[in-house]
Amino acid sequence: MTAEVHEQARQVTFLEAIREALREEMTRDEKVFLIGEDIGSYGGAFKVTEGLHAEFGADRVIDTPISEAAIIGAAAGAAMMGFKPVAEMQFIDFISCAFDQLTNVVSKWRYRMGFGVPMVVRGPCGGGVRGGPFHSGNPEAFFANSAGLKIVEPSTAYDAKGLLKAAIRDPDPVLFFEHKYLYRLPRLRETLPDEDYIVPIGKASVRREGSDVTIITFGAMVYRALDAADKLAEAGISAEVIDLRTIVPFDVETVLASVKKTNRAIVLHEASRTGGFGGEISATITEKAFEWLEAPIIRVASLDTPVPYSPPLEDFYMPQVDDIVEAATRLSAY
Amino acid sequence: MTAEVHEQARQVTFLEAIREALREEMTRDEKVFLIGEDIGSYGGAFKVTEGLHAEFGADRVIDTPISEAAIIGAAAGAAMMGFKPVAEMQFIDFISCAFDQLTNVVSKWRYRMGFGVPMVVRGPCGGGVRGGPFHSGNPEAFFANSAGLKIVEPSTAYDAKGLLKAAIRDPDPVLFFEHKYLYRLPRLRETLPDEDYIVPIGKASVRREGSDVTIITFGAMVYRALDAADKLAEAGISAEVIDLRTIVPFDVETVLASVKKTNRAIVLHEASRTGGFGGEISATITEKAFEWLEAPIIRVASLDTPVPYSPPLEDFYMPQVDDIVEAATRLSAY
Amino acid sequence: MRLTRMVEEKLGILSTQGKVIGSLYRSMGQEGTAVGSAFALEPEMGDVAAPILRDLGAVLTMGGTPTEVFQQYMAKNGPTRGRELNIHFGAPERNFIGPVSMLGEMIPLMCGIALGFKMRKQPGVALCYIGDGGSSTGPTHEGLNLAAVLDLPFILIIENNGYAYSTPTERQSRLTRFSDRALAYGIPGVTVDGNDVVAVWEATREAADRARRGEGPTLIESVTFRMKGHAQHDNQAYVPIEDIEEWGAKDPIVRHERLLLETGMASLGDIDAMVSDIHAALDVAVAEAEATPMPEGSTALLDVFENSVAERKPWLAPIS
Amino acid sequence: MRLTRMVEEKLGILSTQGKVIGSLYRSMGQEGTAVGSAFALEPEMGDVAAPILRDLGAVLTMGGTPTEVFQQYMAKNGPTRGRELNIHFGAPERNFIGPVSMLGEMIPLMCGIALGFKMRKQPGVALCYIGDGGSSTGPTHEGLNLAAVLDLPFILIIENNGYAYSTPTERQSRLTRFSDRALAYGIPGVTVDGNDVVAVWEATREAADRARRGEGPTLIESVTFRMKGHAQHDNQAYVPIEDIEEWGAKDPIVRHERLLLETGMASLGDIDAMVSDIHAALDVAVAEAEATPMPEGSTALLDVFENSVAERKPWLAPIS
Ligand SMILES: Cc1ncc(C[n+]2csc(CCOP(=O)(O)OP(=O)(O)O)c2C)c(N)n1
Ligand SMILES: Cc1ncc(C[n+]2csc(CCOP(=O)(O)OP(=O)(O)O)c2C)c(N)n1
Ligand SMILES: [Mg+2]
Ligand SMILES: [Mg+2]
Repeated sequence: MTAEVHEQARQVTFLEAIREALREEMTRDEKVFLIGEDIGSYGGAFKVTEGLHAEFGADRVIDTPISEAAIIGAAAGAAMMGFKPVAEMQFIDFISCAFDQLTNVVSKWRYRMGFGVPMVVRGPCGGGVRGGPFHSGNPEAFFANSAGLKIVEPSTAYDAKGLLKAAIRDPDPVLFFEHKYLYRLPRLRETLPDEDYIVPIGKASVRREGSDVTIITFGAMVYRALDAADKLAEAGISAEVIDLRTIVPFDVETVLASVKKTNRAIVLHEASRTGGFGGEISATITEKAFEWLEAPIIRVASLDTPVPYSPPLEDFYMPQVDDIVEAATRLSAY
Repeated sequence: MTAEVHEQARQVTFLEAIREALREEMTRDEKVFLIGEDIGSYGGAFKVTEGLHAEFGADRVIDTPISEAAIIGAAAGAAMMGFKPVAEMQFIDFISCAFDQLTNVVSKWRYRMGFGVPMVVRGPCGGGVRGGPFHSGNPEAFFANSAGLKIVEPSTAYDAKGLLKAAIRDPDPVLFFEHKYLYRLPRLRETLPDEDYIVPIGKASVRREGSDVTIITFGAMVYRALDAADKLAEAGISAEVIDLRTIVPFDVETVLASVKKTNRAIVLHEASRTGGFGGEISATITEKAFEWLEAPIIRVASLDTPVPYSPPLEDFYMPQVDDIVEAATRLSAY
Repeated sequence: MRLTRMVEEKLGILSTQGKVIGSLYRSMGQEGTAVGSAFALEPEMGDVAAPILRDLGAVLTMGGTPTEVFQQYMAKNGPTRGRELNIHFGAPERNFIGPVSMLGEMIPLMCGIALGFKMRKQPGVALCYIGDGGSSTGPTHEGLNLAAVLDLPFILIIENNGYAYSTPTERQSRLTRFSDRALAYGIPGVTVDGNDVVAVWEATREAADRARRGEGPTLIESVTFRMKGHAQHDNQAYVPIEDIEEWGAKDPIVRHERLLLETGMASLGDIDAMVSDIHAALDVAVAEAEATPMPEGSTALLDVFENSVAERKPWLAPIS
Repeated sequence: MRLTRMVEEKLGILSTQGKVIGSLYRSMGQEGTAVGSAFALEPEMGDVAAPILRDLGAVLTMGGTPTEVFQQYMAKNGPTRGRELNIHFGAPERNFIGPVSMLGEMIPLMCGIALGFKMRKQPGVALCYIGDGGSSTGPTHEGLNLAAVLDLPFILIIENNGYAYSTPTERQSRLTRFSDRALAYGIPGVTVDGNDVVAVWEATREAADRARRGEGPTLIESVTFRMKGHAQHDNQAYVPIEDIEEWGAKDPIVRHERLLLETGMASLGDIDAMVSDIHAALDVAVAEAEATPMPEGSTALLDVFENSVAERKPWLAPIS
């Protein structure tokens, strides 16, 4: 095996990074267990948990009936017993079926009862894979108005691993959204540290520095933003790209620092625009950095429609690189 | 009976206005029917449907088991059969139990399938009545990111009646939130027209004109805003109060016209601030009226916590008149 | 049961005095279910109960105190620091946890508690309650099925008290025996006379033993009657007066005390002494609750997350 | 059934050719359930079916066309204008409606259809399908119970095909007979051999008659087997080979055609002719579907609400 091939071999995909986090946390702490549909010997619909059932046994990787509310409820109960449950939604869209359990039981529990419910709910989100209206969702805004839930969405393999570890170790419930488009994207393969690390919840990452306009985003849209920044650079516009990584609570400090530098902001996300989390970000910037704004904040997001299936429709629905370029160009000329 | 007493007698409360709308629509159109828990001969937890069972019979006022998802699902199915169902959530908080049915079935149906699901889901929302974490909710933001649902919340008896009628006649699903604090508030009693009328969905109302700052709000907060405007007037600050009435889609035109006049905006709502609908409003104003803004947009809203029960806590949790006065004063001095 | 009845009666007085904030829920006439079942648990084995709105008796049996109950109803700085109302409080160290309002949602959660016992290989049992009405909800089904499939040490008691708010049981379900629901999950189901506290105790005890033997969940239907309205504002005009009379004659407290007297396990004097002890204790408890301050408004900011403080008046934050 | 099988086989070929966008779900070996039950409906009476992922047979029986199915799978401007995938389409005028993915949610909705019949005093029946797996969901319970309490003309068929994705039925439920779920609702439940199309037809017909007589809902368990993986990417390595062989021998098509031959209702020649007719028809349908354009991207903006057009590129709107 040549050195290059070896290096190649040690590189992991986004998906493998998630699996590594699960495996390492399960090894580190016997209280960590997994629960969900088809996650056992089958390894899950996307094979995220592949091998973990063989390694840790059926007691630590629990297959359930098709019952999202029960999965999340049972995870919450187990958390109260001192366990660290990681519940999988086969597609994150099905989290809607457990909305009440999450927003009324889990999110409010510590506040009402004085003790926490440390648990993670994870699953594949996002579109671009022709999944249609029920397998392409980005539900962050559904949960953002229910205080008590943290919401995380990584965009790199390194972050996915480190954030998932942080989520599992967190004393409070964390929703962990994994953009399925990134799961095996070759561009995301990277070599991860051998040693244990976490990426702290609540900290954004500046993926690209720039001086003319700030693009605030997360998840798969980070790559659209980076690609747009490349294009913008050709046109002489220097875009800074902030990857929030944590959506709730988002890293206001990093966002404001950037906007105060560039004086222009685009908020970019894949969920529909109206009622999306972009409103929160935009409103916060206006509240806290109004003096520094030299142009309106533009939200670039998907259409206010369900996610359509057919490629021309889905492409039209979702923000494209050119949309971002257009918005940034417009802002810069403002 | 003196004329004055007679006039008094013809005045209706907010709650009675809602009942009148239901009765008149059921009389006008035999396809309109009611479905929910304890709404029949009992008349509902708040007695909104009192008398309707006796008047229209058990086929038109249908009591159900405790099954919010089934209530809303059945309403959707009946809507497809040409009926106009009005489903009651005993408290609007329980709408969370039907979140999936609303966001995945009802909201997406027309877009996916090409025909609509005209139905209304109504129920008492809001706090201030010491209802605690599960009987005080304002869930508008939960649904705002799912295209396909209209969301209405009236603040006067006239509007409640006219908007509910409009909602029942609407070709698409409408969530109709009734702030329970307003149900029997003496201040809201008014004489309604004898003739049939509707208040169109999507149109805000300027409740008070002003020139220094715009307060954009809806529901019971309208009265806090008006009371604050009184206080502000004493201090020489002229506040304009906009009652959105429809939250989704909100009346951008009216909001922008006001902000362009006052150049300052406060967005006020009773739900928690983070992830609340205020973000959407603020972001929209920034996007579309940036040039006119002379100060940051301030969101005045409840704490990012569940709704606590005990009076000192709930009062601290919710926006008070003085909070609004404080925010407006600060803005005016900006 | 006496204690439960008397606590609620005291609450009735406090409510008339305007000291109770919010609705008062009575479990009068059905105390046998909550008390009998909670008594069957073994706290030393870890057993956990999740009482809901008619289960004050279980709260008190597990070690919740009248003072706490009064504090809760009076919105004082009690067990939930004023954040929650009535018997929405729990004490994991005393083996009971508080409910959420959304009926049915505690069932999956208690499955998780049961799962915890199973994973830890501990003998504990999770006991959950639901009403005839609440049993119509989705999570009831999902939870029971999960408990069955995973063979969890779990007991669900359906308190069939004839009504769900104004809705009589026959408009809640076509069933005449809710224990038949067990047939849908392949688990044992029993129907028990809920006004016979001993019978409830026995059925629960058997179910707990079964669970401890690793044989999975049991569904118990406890047949009883709601003697008062849904809450205090509800005069239950919809309930036939004969039913109230009929069930009144089956009062679980009277019945059990008669048993005690007949079997010589207690004398009339004992009972009188108990009642006056309770009276005295409740007076103390009321005084304690009245002396408890209301919570400080600003504590509303605390502890959404571990050690968190929510942001207050962001409009006052310096814009810079 | 032949048609269903052959449509799916054609889709398999189209998929290999890269013309299918997304996953392909097969109902091979279980066509008897969807076809037999849908055939039992009376469209003239208004009956409505809600097929789900394994019910292509019901779609085709109700009058969905192979062309539509191919258009759907190829993401063409077909019945849902490219908005939805595979058999997520419906045609109310042809008495079937399309599903949502969230398993169980169609059950309350079909209760509403049934309620509509009842309110209109029409004889129609609502037929809904769910898998052994999907039957674990909350809305299944809420819907069935509502149908029972309101005496709705409603039929639920649980297609017990041994698996839910990779999960075998014994880890979905402790039941051996899913028709026992009916006992939880006080409604009739029957178990039928799902690979016997006539038996399915009969059971459905009886249930429909019962519903039309105003006797309320019926639960039918149709026992069958999923011969292919959950979707095309799933090689179902988790299914014992003997089971596949055993059930292969019970193929509903072979079985039914044997019956037709034995009873003289059809000759081998008839069957051959039918097969070649279908072949020809499917070639036409594929050609039609291939000739159908993809939807225009900008049509994505239309019809969230009646006659609505969503806002596009708000960042280009003039700021003034
Ligand atoms: C999901 C849900 N829907 C509605 C309610 C409102 N609600 C509170 S108690 C109640 C009646 C409960 O009846 P039952 O379960 O029979 O209990 P009981 O009051 O008879 O003890 C209702 C409808 C609720 N708490 N949760
Ligand atoms: C509420 C919900 N959870 C998860 C899924 C993902 N999912 C799609 S099909 C399937 C298996 C369904 O099994 P079953 O109901 O037995 O139907 P079958 O595929 O065997 O016909 C799963 C888990 C879903 N569609 N809906
Ligand atoms: Mg009851
Ligand atoms: Mg199956």
